[in-house]
Amino acid sequence: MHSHLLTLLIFMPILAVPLILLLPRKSHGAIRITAAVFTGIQLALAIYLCAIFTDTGDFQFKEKYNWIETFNIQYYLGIDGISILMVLLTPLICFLAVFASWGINKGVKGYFSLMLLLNTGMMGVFCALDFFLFYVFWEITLLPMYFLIGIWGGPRKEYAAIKFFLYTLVGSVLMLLVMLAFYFKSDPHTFDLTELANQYKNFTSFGIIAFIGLYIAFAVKVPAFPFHTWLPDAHTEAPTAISVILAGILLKMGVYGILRICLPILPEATRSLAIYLVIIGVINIIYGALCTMAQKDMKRLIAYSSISHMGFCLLGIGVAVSGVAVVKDAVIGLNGAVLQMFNHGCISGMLFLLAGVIYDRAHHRDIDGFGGLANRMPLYTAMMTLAIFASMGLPGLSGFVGEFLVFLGAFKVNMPATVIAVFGVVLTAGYFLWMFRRMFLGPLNPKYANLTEINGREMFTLVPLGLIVIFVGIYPMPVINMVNNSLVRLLELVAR
Amino acid sequence: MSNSEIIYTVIFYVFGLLTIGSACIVAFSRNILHSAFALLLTFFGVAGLYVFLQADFLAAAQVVIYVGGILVLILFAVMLTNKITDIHMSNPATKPWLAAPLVLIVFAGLTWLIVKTDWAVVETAKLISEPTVEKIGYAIMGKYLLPFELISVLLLGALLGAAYLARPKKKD
Amino acid sequence: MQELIIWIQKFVIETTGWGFLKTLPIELWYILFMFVFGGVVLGVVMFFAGVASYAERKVAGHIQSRMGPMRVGPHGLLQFMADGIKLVMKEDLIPAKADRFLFKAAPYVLFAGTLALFAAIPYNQLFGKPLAITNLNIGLLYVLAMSGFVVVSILMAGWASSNKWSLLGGMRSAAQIISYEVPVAVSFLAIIMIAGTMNMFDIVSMQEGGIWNWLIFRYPPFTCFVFLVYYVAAMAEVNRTPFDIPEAESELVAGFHTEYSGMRFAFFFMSEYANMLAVSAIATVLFWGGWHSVLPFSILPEPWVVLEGMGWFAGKTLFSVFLMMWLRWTLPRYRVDQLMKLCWKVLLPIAFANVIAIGIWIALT
Amino acid sequence: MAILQSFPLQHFLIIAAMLFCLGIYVILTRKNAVAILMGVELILNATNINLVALSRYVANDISGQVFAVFVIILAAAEAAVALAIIINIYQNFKTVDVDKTDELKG
Amino acid sequence: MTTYFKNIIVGLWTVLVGMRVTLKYLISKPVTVQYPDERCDLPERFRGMVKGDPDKCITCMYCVNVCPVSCIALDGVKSDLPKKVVNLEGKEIKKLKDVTKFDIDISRCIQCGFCVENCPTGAIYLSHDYENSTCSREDLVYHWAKK
Amino acid sequence: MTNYLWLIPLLPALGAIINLMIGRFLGKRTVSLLACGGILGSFVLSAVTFFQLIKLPADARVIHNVVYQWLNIGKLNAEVAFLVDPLSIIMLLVVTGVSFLIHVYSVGYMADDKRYARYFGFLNLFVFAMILLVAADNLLLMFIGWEGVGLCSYLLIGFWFEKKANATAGKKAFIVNRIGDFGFMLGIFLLFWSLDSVSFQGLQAALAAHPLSTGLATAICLLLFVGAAGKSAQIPLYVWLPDAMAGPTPVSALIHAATMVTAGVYMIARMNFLYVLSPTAMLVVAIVGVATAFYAGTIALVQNDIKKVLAYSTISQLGYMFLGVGVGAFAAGIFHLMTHAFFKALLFLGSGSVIHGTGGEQDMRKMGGVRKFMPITFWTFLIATVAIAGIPPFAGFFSKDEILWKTFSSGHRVLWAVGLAGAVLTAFYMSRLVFMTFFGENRAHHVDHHPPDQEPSGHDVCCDDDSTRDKSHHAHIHESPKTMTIPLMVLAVLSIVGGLVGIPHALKGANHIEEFMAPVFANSGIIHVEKHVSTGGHDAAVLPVGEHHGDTTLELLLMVLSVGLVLISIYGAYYCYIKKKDIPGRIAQKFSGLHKLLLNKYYIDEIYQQVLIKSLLALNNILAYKIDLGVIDKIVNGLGTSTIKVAKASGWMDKNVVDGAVNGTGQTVLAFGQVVRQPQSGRLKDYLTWVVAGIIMLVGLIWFFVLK
Repeated sequence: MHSHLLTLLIFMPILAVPLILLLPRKSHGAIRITAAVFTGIQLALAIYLCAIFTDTGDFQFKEKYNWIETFNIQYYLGIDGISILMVLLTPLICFLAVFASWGINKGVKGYFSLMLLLNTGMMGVFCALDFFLFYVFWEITLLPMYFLIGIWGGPRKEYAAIKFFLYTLVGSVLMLLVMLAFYFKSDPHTFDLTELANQYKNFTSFGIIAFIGLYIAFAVKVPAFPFHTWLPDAHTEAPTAISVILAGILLKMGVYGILRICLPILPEATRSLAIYLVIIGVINIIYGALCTMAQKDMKRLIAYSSISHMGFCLLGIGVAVSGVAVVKDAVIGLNGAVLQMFNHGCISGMLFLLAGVIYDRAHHRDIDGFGGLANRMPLYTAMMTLAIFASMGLPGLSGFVGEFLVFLGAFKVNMPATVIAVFGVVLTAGYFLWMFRRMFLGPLNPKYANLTEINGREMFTLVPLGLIVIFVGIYPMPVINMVNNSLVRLLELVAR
Repeated sequence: MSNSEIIYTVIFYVFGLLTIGSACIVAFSRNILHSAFALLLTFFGVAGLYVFLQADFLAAAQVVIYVGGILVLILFAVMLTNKITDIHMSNPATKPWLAAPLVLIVFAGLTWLIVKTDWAVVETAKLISEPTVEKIGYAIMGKYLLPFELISVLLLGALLGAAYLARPKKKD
Repeated sequence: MQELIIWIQKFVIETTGWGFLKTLPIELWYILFMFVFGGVVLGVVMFFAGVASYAERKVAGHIQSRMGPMRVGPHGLLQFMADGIKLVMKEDLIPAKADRFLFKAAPYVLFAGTLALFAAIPYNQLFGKPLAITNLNIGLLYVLAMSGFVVVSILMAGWASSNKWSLLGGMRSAAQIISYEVPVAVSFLAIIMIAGTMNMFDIVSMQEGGIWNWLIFRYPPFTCFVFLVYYVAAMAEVNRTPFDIPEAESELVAGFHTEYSGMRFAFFFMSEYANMLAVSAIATVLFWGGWHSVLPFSILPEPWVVLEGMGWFAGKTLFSVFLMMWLRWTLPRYRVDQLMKLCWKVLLPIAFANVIAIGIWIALT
Repeated sequence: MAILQSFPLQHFLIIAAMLFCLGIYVILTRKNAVAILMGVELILNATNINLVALSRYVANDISGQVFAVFVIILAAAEAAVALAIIINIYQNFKTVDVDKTDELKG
Repeated sequence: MTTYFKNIIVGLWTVLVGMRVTLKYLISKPVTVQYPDERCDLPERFRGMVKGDPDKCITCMYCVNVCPVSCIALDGVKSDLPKKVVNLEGKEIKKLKDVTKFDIDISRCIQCGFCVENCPTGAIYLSHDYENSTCSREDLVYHWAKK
Repeated sequence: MTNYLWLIPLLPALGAIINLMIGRFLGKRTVSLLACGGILGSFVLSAVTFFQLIKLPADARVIHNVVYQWLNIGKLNAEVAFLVDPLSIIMLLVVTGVSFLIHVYSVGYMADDKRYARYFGFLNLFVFAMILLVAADNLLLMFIGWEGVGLCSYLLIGFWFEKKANATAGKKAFIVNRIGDFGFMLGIFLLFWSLDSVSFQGLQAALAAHPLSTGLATAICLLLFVGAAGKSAQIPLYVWLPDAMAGPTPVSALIHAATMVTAGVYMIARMNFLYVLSPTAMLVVAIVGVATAFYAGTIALVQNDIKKVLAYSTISQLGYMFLGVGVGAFAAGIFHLMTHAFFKALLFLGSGSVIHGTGGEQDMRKMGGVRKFMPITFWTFLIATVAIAGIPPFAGFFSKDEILWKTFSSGHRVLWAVGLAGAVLTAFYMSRLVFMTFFGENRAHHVDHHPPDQEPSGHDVCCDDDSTRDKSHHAHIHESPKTMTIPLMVLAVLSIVGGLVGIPHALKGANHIEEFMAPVFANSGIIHVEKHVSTGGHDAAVLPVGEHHGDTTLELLLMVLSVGLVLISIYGAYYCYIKKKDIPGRIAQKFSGLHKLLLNKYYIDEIYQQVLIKSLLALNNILAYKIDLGVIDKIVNGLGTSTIKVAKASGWMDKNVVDGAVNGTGQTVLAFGQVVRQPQSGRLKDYLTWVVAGIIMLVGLIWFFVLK
């Protein structure tokens, strides 16, 4: 079983798709339960995987089969510390997303099928060790997302979906080009990521261009300034569960791609361009935070805050890479970045779930349209408080650990950038508290005097994330132990 | 020719004329509804001819199926495919100058053939007359079982096909 | 048949003493007989139609706690005469846009078709011979064929009226009759299986000797079901409530005969009652033992047993007619889809189930 | 039976031939698809007459009638399908004029 | 499937029930009467045609004023020899005027009975008369005043 | 022996968790028992620890308890560990003790609040965070507590969040604290990268190993001080504290008087070994402290809201503490911190009692004569006032005078003078407060008709909008219940005797507290001496404490001076507010500009609002709508449309040029086909005609050729 654990993990959700398609269109309950059961099994497998995973810095649970022999394309899976957190997070978020989609009544069959397909694609991206396979899974995520936003989205869903699609497609094309360049420059021709990393010298001639191409592909997903404008639209229009997946996992694919592909294969280019990563990360943080403050729509606000928070990941990577030669413990920043990926997945997931909860009840997300909800929905307010304080980086909650490590790592390498970035934390507190004040505190808007409290199902989606947030906040070592060695090794590769 | 033969002959020709005459109305009437109703008479005439051929079951079946089934279908089709309130449904003929000679040639050829052929008719004494229902039943269930089953399947298929074709189309 | 004609021929020649009549071919006698008998049947049917219309109104009135016709004659007994005179005297209107020929032809065709049904029905037996216009050995098939004939004439009337209500009524009627012909045919099939013949006289003959020999009680309960299916379908075929969709006055004014008036309307009217009578007669023949008594023996002595038979036949038939009237004033009208559903989803499966069950029973015994 | 002696086979055949020719004429001249179908029915009837007559006079057995029954059944099936097609054509073309339904035209 | 058979059985059963009901009515006595020949008894307070009695009328105009459809026309002249009229309480009151016009338009009357309630002498009353059809509309205006 | 140290923070944490999670379903009794019990447990444990510590030899008075490893990457090694030494044990005792009293007080004060359990949950959480802050072994853990108290402060200030002002005040407090934390975090980073450690002991060791350059030390210290200024409400980050009075009064007493705001002072005292390396930073601390003390005092002079006066008084007193630590008198600063915790808590609780008794009234102009109705409150309040004013032998006198003396003796004469002026101001405004509130006749009714002209808008903070209290707005003024008065009395006692632990040597006292804490600061002193020696010639800006045993005469003189000034000041207040009540009004009219300036707190809030917030929001809008939607999206959309245009152009080319050629060829063929296709009409009948004709011909041919 261990030898095929990853394959099982990846394809578990897609097993449910034919089952769901066979179910009668009207039996919504059965479809949802099927989806929940299969994602639940996947989650259980992922937890088991994490339990037996120990970070050695090397790839584990490897599966390697020839796929298209002519082009030396392999079905090559494996995980290390960089991916393990995402491999855990993806089924978790997807599992919770199934429950968050319980209210979907339009085209239930298609919705869940697409969601499960998306799940498979994302899992594949995090497990693939063959560039071609990676690319295939990468593209698999694109289409379901497009439809999920475009069909089940809000009023401007078409615009948002197309914007998302175009941005991502441009990135994909660039990635494809770089991938082919790697393939033809490698000797023997291969898509194997580990092999490509070994042959990094072959790519130095066009390293900068390749890095920029890959970077754009990944930056669109992150999303890094100035490729970020699709995100607020996509988030705003997407249904709750899709926003959760989008923020929780899809954005991480960009950062993951940089870590998995750019860093080991293009060490030299990465090193020379790391300073720009830092700059863009800082721009993301500050720019995103400032933009967030101007938002009036709750989901848009959270979306922009995601942009701001993903900036920490970029900053962490940038400083770790640029500091790899000079600073002894550059890995701290990288740890922070990876942890921030995981934390942001949980926290933004919570935030979007919470936004969905209020949207389900009030049917709008206009921040100024609410007021005094704390009185009416204390439990909901408590969860929201937890989420926003975690997002603000309150010590003792997970957000702090990631951000703190990023800053700590960054400070030595690039002090001005760090100072500006730390100021982002102040802004974060500003916009979240402002939003909190406007929505939850103050006199109760009489329009929402009969708003119902968050229900059991919604709590069920929130509590696991909340527990993770608290646990990682007060005891982050287990998580760090899972990733640290791999990151150290990654930096060794970068330092070559 | 005995008296009864005369009567039979008269009746026969009445039926023959009925058949041909109504068939002519079918062919030449400019009103398709008239054609359809004339077809009723044609079928009746043919049923009568069957009676003369001592095929009583066939005669009844002819009326049941042709009149009760096919003709009603045709009438329905006519009424469904025309503006039904228009009483004078024109049914114009095209190129009769082309069709008429052809048909006449065919008819001439056939007549010539019928007249010229030396039909190996069985002797009239041997022409037995008895109820045919039972015999047809045995023939269908015995000798012609396979064609019968095939035709059943065909009928079923046609039924389903027709129902499929005629079902109301879903509005997109 | 032949013997009956010969007997009549002999009787006529003997009583009149006109020997030359013998020279006429038997077929001519036959034709003459048919005309006479047909005339008798026509008269009876017309008379019956009148009486039935009166009876129907009386029954309706009493069921609704009213009196019904009371003015013309004692207890309104002559009402039907008055109606008939009125209808005959009434102006015969033809719509301007109507197809005149078909418009005129339709009631006659319909009436002819209905009347043709009576040709095959054996009313009684005379010296062991059937008293019928013709004793067809494909009698049941003939009955079916003739009821199909009715459809065409109804369509003719509906279309020729050049009135959309008439046309719709006609088309509904046609659809209904064609549909309900199927359960009727299948119930006939069950009878044919039991009797082994399509000859109606033979079928009646089988049922001699008491009520328990009637076909309705032959293979209980299947034959009862067969009867039920037949009876329901037959009611639908004659467009009687609860199956009077084609005439649904609240929707279609009066269906295919909306535009008719005067004598032509009278023909439609009569043909409905004639049809009722025919259907009832067929029910009597097929299920209720025809002219046979309830008891295994006849009450009246030999020559008068014919009268007794007539009485039984008429009684049973009229009871059936009364039953139809009774049902009419009991049940509301079906909707079109319910009607079709009843036919195809209820009657037909039951009829087939009956056929299969009876077939198995016959095979087993 | 006696009546068969009264008139020869050829009479039936001639009547059948006339019916047949009228049927062909209908098919060749009529524009209306339903009318064409009527012509087909005429032709089928003519065939049936031939079948029954020849089986009665020449073969003197029942097979001709059996086949006539088959033909009738076929006719019913054909009519049903054809009319369904015609109604479909009507729905698509708003006409049953076969000259106007010439999408196949090259 | 069970519901299918149940429906059939229930359908048959309900038909039988209905037939029993109709049969009961068929053999029971009809409730209608042959109207011109027999008539139903009218209830005591039946409101038929409004009639006037000019002898009792004291021309107080109450009825005219109270009539919601204005179907009463009343007029009187001072009488030469005043009469006495017994009112509803049994007292005598003077009748000072002679009624010259006492018209009631039955086609407009709605039989509300207000005039009757207000009449102090019972000069106007609701009869049991209901066969009011006439050949012309003018005939529906009843002139109760003596000419 | 050290095993139960972790229990001290855990007990309140448990109380908080239980009260927050299931408090709603528990009775009020259970909730209060849980909350108070937890704190009492902590206090008892702290006391036990204190005695353990006492037993140890003076040099080894350190108890260290590692719970688990929190972060460990590379050199970064942060543990969840607790460090108890004389400094932190005093803080612990003060925190747990005062907290316990305030908890008890809250039981009465919050008795009819609908969110009772939540209140105590937050309160317990706060105490937990505060203990974490105080007992932390490293900067990171301290930061957790640091932020934790900020969070609780936010939650508690906005506890009655239905009122928008309260919620806004909480938000303001948190954000201003965040700005401070911004500096604090940067300080931690700088410290970590400089010394490769975050734990205090590790830092001390590293410092001993290789000393920092003065510049770096100054930078670190100033950054840390930004954090301290934020938390302890010093210029320029003090703005949140007056607003924070929006919270329930016990909260103000606990958080904004006794515990949280002192965190900054504590932190600097804790980092004394670092601060002594940077005289500049020390000087900045001292200057900011004394400036704050004076500045806040001036504002407090004219405030009419009883809690606002106390708030500015708190800011002012905190300034004194910073002055103390800034001049190197760490022990004196902590001493003042302790006494201040007693009497300021008492003042706040007393004012809460008054507010409670008068039915939610906070405006002093509407009070008066409360003395008669609330004797216990009055007497305790009076004791606290005397203590804060600095009248011997009450607690405040010793601590404040210690600071002033240390300032004076370290050579900062100007700072001393300003500090003394601040002390005079303190005496004046506190007396004013007492006279206005407790003396004279009740002015509740006739002041009511005056328009609230002088109350600046936007800062009208009235904490009690609880309907039950609102109803009895002008009801009979009554004494508070026992649960409220008993803590008052306990605190009063402490305010009286609290100062006795630090009677200076000049008064023949032992100054136990300074002695007790000496080991903590001794270390810094040594380093400083070394540094001092090494740098040589440097002005004796900071001198090790405890070396000034001489100059007792001067010290006594200064004491007499300050006490005299304070007494004069009190009499002035008495004269103005009891004897000649028209004087304040006349003064206000005469210096109307200054009065208005003071009343509006120098317009600092407005300046912040206008300059910082407005411009920030404008920037946000520009970025979010102009740049994001206007520029980036425009570019993306423009790219899209231009692609379409290019596609259209190429489509046109295709259609007209390329297709033209192709079509030309095609049309030729087509024309030919047109001719050929004529027989193929597509009409069924035509075909049938051809078929019939063909058959006829075929039959004819067959007949002709075959049969013939």
